[in-house]
Amino acid sequence: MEVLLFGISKEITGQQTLDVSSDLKINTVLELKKWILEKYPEMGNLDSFAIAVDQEYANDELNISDGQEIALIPPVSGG
Amino acid sequence: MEVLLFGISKEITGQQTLDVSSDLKINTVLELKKWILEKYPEMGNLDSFAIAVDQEYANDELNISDGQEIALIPPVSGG
Amino acid sequence: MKKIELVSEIDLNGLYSWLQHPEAGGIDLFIGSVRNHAHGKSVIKLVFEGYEPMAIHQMNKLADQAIKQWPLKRLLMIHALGSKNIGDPVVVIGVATAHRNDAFEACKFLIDELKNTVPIWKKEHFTDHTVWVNAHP
Amino acid sequence: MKKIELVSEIDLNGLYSWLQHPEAGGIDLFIGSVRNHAHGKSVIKLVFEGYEPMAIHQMNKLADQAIKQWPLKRLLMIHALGSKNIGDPVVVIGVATAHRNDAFEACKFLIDELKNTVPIWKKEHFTDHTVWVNAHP
Repeated sequence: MEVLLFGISKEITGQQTLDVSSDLKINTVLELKKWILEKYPEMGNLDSFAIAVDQEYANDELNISDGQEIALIPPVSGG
Repeated sequence: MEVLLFGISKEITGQQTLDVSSDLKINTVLELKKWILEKYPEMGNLDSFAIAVDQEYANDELNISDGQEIALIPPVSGG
Repeated sequence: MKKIELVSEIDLNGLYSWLQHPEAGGIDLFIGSVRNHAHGKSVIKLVFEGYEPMAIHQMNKLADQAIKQWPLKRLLMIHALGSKNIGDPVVVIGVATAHRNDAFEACKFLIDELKNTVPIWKKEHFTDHTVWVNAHP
Repeated sequence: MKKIELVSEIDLNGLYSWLQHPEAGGIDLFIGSVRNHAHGKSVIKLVFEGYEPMAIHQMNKLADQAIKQWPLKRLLMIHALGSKNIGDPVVVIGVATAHRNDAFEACKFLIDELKNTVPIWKKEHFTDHTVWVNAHP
């Protein structure tokens, strides 16, 4: 599973996208968020962050799988 | 005393300005309004009208005299 | 800084540049224009008449009130007079502020008050008759 | 009719013509631009990054919500991406309606919601450091 990164999350991770190995058995948005926070504790300093699945903001309970477009959304600041 | 006219009041009176003879002894805004309504009863069909004295909306009690710029203000509809 | 004008033609180009201010992050611009109908009938054109010096004086008073009430960096009020066709801009209110809520509030205040108090009159021309707007109950 | 765009440069000319509609008497245009300071410090420039397809999708959803809520004749939302200097327009929201209160309300709704939900990020460049806005409490 690949997670798209934007803004500050690219700087924190030092990457353009996150590769999430299928060995990790991450099946929900909440599990993905927890894994991200474990791997990159600095993400915990953000005001908040969301996960988007197929370009919609996703609830923690949502199941996720390989074929979906998954993105990490730091606090937005457009406008 | 001369009263400036605008919009519909020019059509009702058939004039560009009203001449108010000093013989009429009109000393207040209220007296002027009453005289206008007597002379041009059709003005009474307007929603309302105001008198401006020196480019400010005037209260009925205000004294008026010859040297002032006096105007009859039908309901405004700019914008 | 304020700009208060009565003009025969409103030129929208250049208004943004005039409203720009390095400390202003939000500009709200309200543009009123001629609609093609009123009271269900087809409008052909509008003609605006103003008591010009009093209109300018009253617009300045409104501008000063707004400047007291909100921290405005720029304020413009421009009204057209004369004959206007469908779609023509008739009035423009523009304000520039540091924060956008102030811009919306000030802009709404200025157009609402202009419509209530500034001595300008609009005559609607329909195919077969004309009407001075607001004159009758 | 709606126009939703992400662009590298916002061109304000022509927006009024696009927003014009014979039944619309009121147009409200909100323009957000780069201020020269933030948190008391001097901003040199801003850089905007977007998750473009999701940003367009979310802007369309907001536009559709606004179209349901208010009788809008025209709606535009344009956001700039990339590097922007002081005074440059960054976002434009425009709506045309028959009655002006709808225009103000819809415009305010759209810019407020855009700032809350559309995935675009702003990096402020100061003389000696840069900051991703909103990222930290």
